[in-house]
This record gives sequence, structure tokens and C-alpha cells, in this order.
Amino acid sequence: MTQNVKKKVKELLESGKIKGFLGLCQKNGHIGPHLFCDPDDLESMVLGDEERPGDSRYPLNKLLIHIARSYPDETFGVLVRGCDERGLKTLYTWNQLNPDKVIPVGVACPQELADACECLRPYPEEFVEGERAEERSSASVTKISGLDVKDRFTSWMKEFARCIKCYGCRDICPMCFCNECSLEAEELIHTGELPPEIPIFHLVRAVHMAGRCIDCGLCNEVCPADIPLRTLYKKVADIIDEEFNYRPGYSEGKSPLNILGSAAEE
Amino acid sequence: MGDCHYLYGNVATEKRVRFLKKLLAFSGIEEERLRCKWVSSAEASEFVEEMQDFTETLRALGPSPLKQAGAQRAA
Amino acid sequence: MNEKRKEKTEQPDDLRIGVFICDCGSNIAGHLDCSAVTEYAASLPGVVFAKENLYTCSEAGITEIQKAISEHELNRVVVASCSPRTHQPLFQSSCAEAGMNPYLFEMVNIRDQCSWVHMQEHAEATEKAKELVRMGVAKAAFLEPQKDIEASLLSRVLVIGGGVAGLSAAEALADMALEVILVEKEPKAGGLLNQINQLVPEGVKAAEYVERIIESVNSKSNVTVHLGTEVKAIAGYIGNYEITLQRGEGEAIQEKVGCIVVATGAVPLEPAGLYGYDGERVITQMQLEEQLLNGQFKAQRVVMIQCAGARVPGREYCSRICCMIAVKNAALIKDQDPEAQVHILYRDIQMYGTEKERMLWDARGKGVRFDVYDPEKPPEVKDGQVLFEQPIVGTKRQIPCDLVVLSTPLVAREGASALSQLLRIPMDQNGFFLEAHAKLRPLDFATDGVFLCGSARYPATVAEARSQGLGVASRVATVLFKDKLVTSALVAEIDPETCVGCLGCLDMCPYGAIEFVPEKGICEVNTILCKGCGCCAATCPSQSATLKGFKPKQLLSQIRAI
Amino acid sequence: MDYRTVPTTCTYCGCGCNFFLEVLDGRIIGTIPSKSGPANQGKLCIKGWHVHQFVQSPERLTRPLLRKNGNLSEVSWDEALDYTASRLKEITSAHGSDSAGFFASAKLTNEENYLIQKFARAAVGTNNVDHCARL
Repeated sequence: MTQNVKKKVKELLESGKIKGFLGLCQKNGHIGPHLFCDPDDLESMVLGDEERPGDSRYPLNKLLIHIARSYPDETFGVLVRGCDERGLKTLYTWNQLNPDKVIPVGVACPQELADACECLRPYPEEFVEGERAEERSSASVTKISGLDVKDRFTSWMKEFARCIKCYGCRDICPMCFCNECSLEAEELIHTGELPPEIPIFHLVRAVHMAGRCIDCGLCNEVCPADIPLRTLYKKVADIIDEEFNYRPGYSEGKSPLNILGSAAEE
Repeated sequence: MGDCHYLYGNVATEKRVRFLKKLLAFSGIEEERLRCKWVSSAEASEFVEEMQDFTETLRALGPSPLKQAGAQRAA
Repeated sequence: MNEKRKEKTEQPDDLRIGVFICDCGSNIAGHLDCSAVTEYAASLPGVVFAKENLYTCSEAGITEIQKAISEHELNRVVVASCSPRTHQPLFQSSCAEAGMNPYLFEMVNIRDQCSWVHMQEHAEATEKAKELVRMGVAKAAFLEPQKDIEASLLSRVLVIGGGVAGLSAAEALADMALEVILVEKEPKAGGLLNQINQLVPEGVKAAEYVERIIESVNSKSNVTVHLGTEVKAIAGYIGNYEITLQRGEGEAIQEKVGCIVVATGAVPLEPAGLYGYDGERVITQMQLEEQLLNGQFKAQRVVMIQCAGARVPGREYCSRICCMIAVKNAALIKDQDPEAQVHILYRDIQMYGTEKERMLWDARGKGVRFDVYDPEKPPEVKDGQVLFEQPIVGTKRQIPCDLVVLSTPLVAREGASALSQLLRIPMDQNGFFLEAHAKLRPLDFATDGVFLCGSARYPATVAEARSQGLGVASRVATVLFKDKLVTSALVAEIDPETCVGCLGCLDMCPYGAIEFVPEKGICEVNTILCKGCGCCAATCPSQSATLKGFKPKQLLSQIRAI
Repeated sequence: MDYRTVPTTCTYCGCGCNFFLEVLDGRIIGTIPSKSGPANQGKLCIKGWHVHQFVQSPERLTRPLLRKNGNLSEVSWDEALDYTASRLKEITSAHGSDSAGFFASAKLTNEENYLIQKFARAAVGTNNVDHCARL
């Protein structure tokens, strides 16, 4: 399954178009992110499927920010699925990556993963591996929307009550690039409480995801308490789409919340 | 709209409020609890009307679920 | 990922707050218990002194504050009285005189939205005043001393546009001994007046009128006129603008100025496709002016159609001056040839002021016919006739004529949006420039240092354009006749330690006060341009952008005191 | 340029969560939980997420400290071990084996923890062994 990606990366590395390729590899029994710099060293490359397709995905575009900050003049390749590509696009608008210095190499997600993710577009614009799976709409959002307002409240309160405030949702999030985080701002959220102030902690994060979340679902995967964060942020994205006709990573340009005035929107 | 002391401040606010109302609703907090209206200093009667209407709305909705949840947690 | 500096949210322990409760005569004390509020204020944390005054803003009240600052070593002052709009500057400067940083002053309004609106509810009003005072004191605890921002000023002005508005501004500015650079796109100054016949009500020839102003401007040694020249680039901000001018294909001219006046005017609508407009049998008022000016006018039966292309979907505004022009020209035609027939078809006549109203009655007296038409059923121009239907009675009328004159509106220049982007100044939906406030600041832009006059703002008569030009000169003078620019320190700041250069704030700044610095990879605030609106602070995802005097800590302490 | 992701095990507690440390040019810049870590399956607690911060903290102790004349001062491992051994001997010979106690740590491996209890029981002769994860 990795032949085409390897071939493409080998070409890019040999031609000197990229300094390195940020992908995934199997090492010490773990699948993890790896920067491939040597064209003869692509043996261990994998796509992140261990037991199930895509069960070992990582926020490669976020890691790329770390590298690019130190090496702004170098070009890097990066492995992208549909969501990663949306992430790249959004990070470009936030000036966190330079589109001229990034060469994405795409893989399309299999149907099983697309179903699990309820992904609106489980493939990047161009891909060298995999086949285009069918898009899926979000049943999880519909389910919660269907509840009575009181039941919705109770259900979210139950979910948020499990939070152990590990900040994993933020730390894994490829769209969280701030140095200083509002979730740690004493003025906004009481400190020294576990679970963190309900529902403020999670709603503050949800607000920050508006116009930004690209629905990769990594937050949901890293949550030790299994809080359905992806569903919450899917709804956030739906709202921004309904109200302003903008969906991060799908639409062009900046979030409507980051554009002055109303002329540029709608 | 746009007729703001800070040029586009009210446009920016309006966008956020539109988003927030729907987010609150999804989180189980009645969106009627959040209201944003522009009333100029020359529109005293509109302001009074608006405030009375909002007070009525809040009264009809009853105490905020957040308050109840907070009390439960404290107990 | 995050190594955040923790800011203390406890109150500073060296607080010495003084609270002054104002009776405002009986304005406040007549409707609530000021003594109770004063007593309550004294009990609040951090408050070391509380005093009730009959009038805090009076000489005696001010002395009281200043005395208390020195006697009780106050490091915060809270005045609970009227609107900050009225007296905040007075109280602040009084505190400064007494040696306290003026930014450590906080004002609470217990009059306008408290005593005045709860006149029949003495007890409730008293409670509300207490709450408001508690909020003010809570915020005051977190106030930080600031220093006013100062910048230099160049005593030179750029005037863009050499029509009557721009010329008048240049003339007046030069008379104030300011150096003026006047830029006119056309090879000749004078603007629309060059094409106009004569002015009302005096009957002065337009060309003579404008020529006199041009000569006056040219005669002044401190005015440089650049004809056939356009503004290519503008950088900088109030007090220190760098501008690039371009004359044709010639070399670019660099200039530095302190203020900019926009007087780019407007243009008459070219009514292509309207009422069979052909420029011969169906012409515009502007073309009629030229015919009258050159003595080419020969028609015997004239029909004028008002609001041609105006007050229609897509161009809904009233151009203000077309009714007056039509009446003026109709009367003139009648003066030249009393036998001529002149018909004006209108929707409603807008003659501004008593002088213009007089013109209308005079024209009627001279035999000009006026007929109203229904905008739903506009007149038709057909085979040397104008057909229209009289509203109410419903009679269909035909007016034979040999000339149809369309009164078309003034419309914004095509180049307006380019200039709007150069200067970052707003336009309304019709492409006219938008002043800071229609009533309070009609000649200012919200951007400091940039001013506006004439038809670039909205269609104006010659007299209005002239007076706006003179007015704008005095607006410029209020800025440039100071030694230096002093602005409030309550502006935004961006923490360079935590900013990640995401540009989130940059596009949200209505004043173009935020700049991305590529070498540092962060955004910075230009404190002269910043107006302290806080859009950046509300947008910044990392709280790196904050607004001085309105930091989350300061606002939230106030809110949580409720 | 040298960018690596180094798989390792969390030393905070005894759970044994796996993660990768992001290392750029010799500096640890981030922690990425391992999706295939059997104990944590891609999740971490707040301490684990911030491992990269303490590793390089300037406040971290990197050499043994010995209190001399009331002040802590850095000494060599040899000196520290010699001192500990001699004091252990002195104290246990004067007051008996149970006058000493041993405190093991979740930050150690199983093998190291085995060794410390073995040392306590077999070499010193006491059952006074405890562990920070019991707190």
C-alpha cells in the first residue's frame, strides 16, 4: 500500500525538491511520525494503519510547524490525508506554514475510516495511494441535535464531568498553534478544579475551534475520558458553514470571524 | 450595521453572537438567554422595551441550567 | 507546549483607593441615598477614603480630590457621578496635577442610567448605585499607570482634488501658513465648475468664480500645485505621512505631510440607455450647461426629467443638487426666451433652504411648468414627445418637445475605491466616502489625520463644497497647530513573547494599526493609529493582543463584582 | 538539521505510557503520545503531555546534592554514594536495621525497583520499603 508514496517521496528527495519528508514509520514496534531525509531509507515507511485503517494517525502538519519555524527557508514534504490537507490549507491562512515550502503527498482514506470519521471529504485533492471513498455526513451531530434541550444539557454535562484536564485535545490539535492558551487563563477559567469548570472549559475551546477545526478527530482519539469532542467541533464547523458559508480547509481564505466587516462574507 | 463608533465593531460582534447562540443551543443552553440588540442613545423607549422583553423571556425560561448544575456540584 | 506566565489575580496589596460620590445637586441625591452609598463605598476592600460632594466637578470638589490624594496617599481614585463623556478628562487631569497617574482614575456613572432612570425607586436606585460603585472599585484595583503617547507632526498638508472644495481647503490652509501640496488629476484645476455655465442665486459665471480661487491659490508661495498628477502610494500615519505622486509617465514625486484632505469630488452619471439618451435630442443637465455656456442652446420646447437614474434600485440615494440645477436652467431658458416652453417632470422637488425655495417660486412665476410623475410609471421619450401619466387623476399626457434634458445624479468616482484602499478609509454603499460621524464629525474620517470635503462625501452645491473646504482647513488646523501629537495610552498591545504571528488580529483592525514584522514573526501595534477598539484583543486566540485599561483581568474583576 | 521522534516510556508513574519525544537539533521540543502504546493507546495524562518541559528544565537536578554545614552543594556521584554507604552503615550498626527505610519510585523500571527492595531486605535487613505510587 505504500509503494506509490515511497516512489513519490524518493523522487522528491532525489531531485532535491524537499529537504525531508514528514511521514510515518514503524520503529521499535511503534508506528510514529518520522522525518525521512535519505531516499534509501524509506523501507520502514507506513501509512498509519496498525490494526484498523488510520488508527495510528498523527498531527503531522502540526509537527511540520515545529520544524518549519527553525528552518523557514527549507521545503518539506508531508504525508496528507483529506483532513491533513485541510489542516495545511488552514495553517496557511494563519501564517503558520508557508505554502511555497510545503509539498503534500496525498493518500485517500479507505471507506472504513471515512465511515468511522463521518468525513465530509476523506481524500486530499491529489493523491498517489488509495481510492476515493464516499463522503459521510455526521450522524453523531444529528443525534445530539435531535435531543430535547434539557437532555442535550444533561448529556454534555455528563461528558464534560469526565474530563481530567490533560489538555490532550489541545496538545494534539494541529490547529492549536498558540504559545499561550486561553484554557490556562485564570481570568477565564477557574484553576485548581477537576473536572475543569463545566462547561466553560470545553465551550471556550469550542469557540476557539470556530472557523478553525478541520475535523481530523485526533482530539477525540487522544481523550482519555472519551468525551465526544469531535461531535462538538463538527457542530461548530456546521454552524460557521450555515451562518457564513465557510468551512475551514474546504473554503478558500480566512475565517469570517477573522475578516473585518461583512462585505467579504456571504 | 456598520454604523459603529469603532467602524465595524458591531459587525464583528454580530457575527460572534450568531455563532454563539447556535453553540449554546447545541450545548443545551437555551439560545434565548443570549440577546444582542443595537439601541442608540436616542432610543430610550426601544431600550426600555427591549430590556423588559428580555427580562420577561428570562423569567419564562426559569433559572439557568448552569446555575442548577453549579448548585448540584457545590452540594 | 505551554509555559505560561501566571498573572496574579489577587488584588494588589498596596491599594489605597479614594471614592468620591457626587450628589450632582439633586440630580443624583434627589433620587437615591448618596450618604448610604458613600458609607458602603468606604467598606469596600482597598478603599481608604470615601467622601460625598455636592458637585464633585466644582472647584471645591476637585480641591477635595486633590487634597485627599496627598493626605491619604491615594493611588486610585473612583468618582461616581455623571457620564465619563462629560467630566472624565477633568477628573483625570486633576488627579495628574495632584501627582497621581491619570490612568489610575476610574469613573462610575450613577446618574444617567441610575438616578435618572429610577426616579421613583429610591431604595432600588441606592442599591444599584452601590453595585455600580463596587464594580468601579473592583476595576480600579487592577488599573495600571500609563504614559500618554507622543509623536511628532509635520506642518504640511496634502489636498487630493483641485475642485472647488479642494481649492478652498488649500487656500484656507495656506492662509494659516501651513504648507500645502495640491494634487489634481486633470491638467486643469477647477473640477466640474469648468463645465458649468453660471451659479445660483447670484448668477456669477462659474468659470470666473473658480478662476478667482485658482488664482488666489496659485499666488500663495506655500502652495505647490501638481496638475495632471495622481497619488500612487501613501504610507505612514497622522503627523507623518509619506506620499508618492505620479505625473503621467514622469518620475515619481516623494512628499511628506502631516495630514491629508480628500476632495476628489464626484461625476455626473452618464445615462446610457435611459429615456433614449443620445447626447443630441436627449441630453444631460451637464450637457445643457455646456450648451448654455457656449451659446449653442437653441431648443424651443424643453422637457426636463428629474431623478433620471437616481433613487432607483441600485442607486437609491438622492443626489440633492439636481432639482436646483434643473430649476436654475429652466429659469435661465425662460429668461433668454420667454416664449420657450419648459416642462419639469419630477417625483418630488428638493430645494434646500429659503434662497433655493425662492428660486422655485420665481421659476413658476416665469412660466416653467412642473408636473409630478409616479416612479412606478416613469415618463417615456418617443418620437419627439414625452409621454407620462399624471398620478391621482390618471390622465395620460403627451408633451411635444425638441429637447429632453435628463437630471442625472452625481455618482462616486471609479477611482474612489483605490483611494479608499490607499488610505484605509471607508465608503458607503454608493461609493461615497464615509465620514466619522454624519452630525458630530462630518469632515473627519475615523482615521486620524485624514479629512473629507465636497462631493467626494456626498453631492454638494458649489457653496457647500466651498464651505466644507474652508471647514476642513480648520479641522486640519486643530491637529497641526500643536507642537506634538499626544494620544491616549489606552491602546492595544501585543505581547511579543506569546504572539505566534497568526495574523488573526491584522485583518480585524479597522484602523490598519497592526503590522506583521516578518523578521520577528510577530504582529505589532502602531500606537498612533490604534484607537483602542479592541477588535484585535477579541480575535487573538492566544490573548497576546490585549487592550490597555480593558484587559481581561480588569474587565472581569468589574463583571464579577456584580 | 536533525529532527527525530524518539519512542520512549513515561517515567512519571508506573503505568508505562509510551510516547515519542520530538527532538530538533538535540533539543526536546514536544511530546507525542504513541497510538500503538499498549498501556495508553495514544492517550496521556497532563503530566505525560508535559514531559518535554521538565526534562530540560534548568531547575532539574542533574548531579547529587550533599548538605554540608547546612547548605546543599553539588558533589560527585562517588562522594555521594560513599557518604550514603558510610552513614547507612553507621546508623544501622548503632540503631539496628529497622532504623533505615527505603523509598522506591514509579520513575524507576521494574528491575530497578526489584533491586532496591532486594538491597533493603537482603543487604540491610529491613522490610521498611515504600513507593511513591502508594501515596
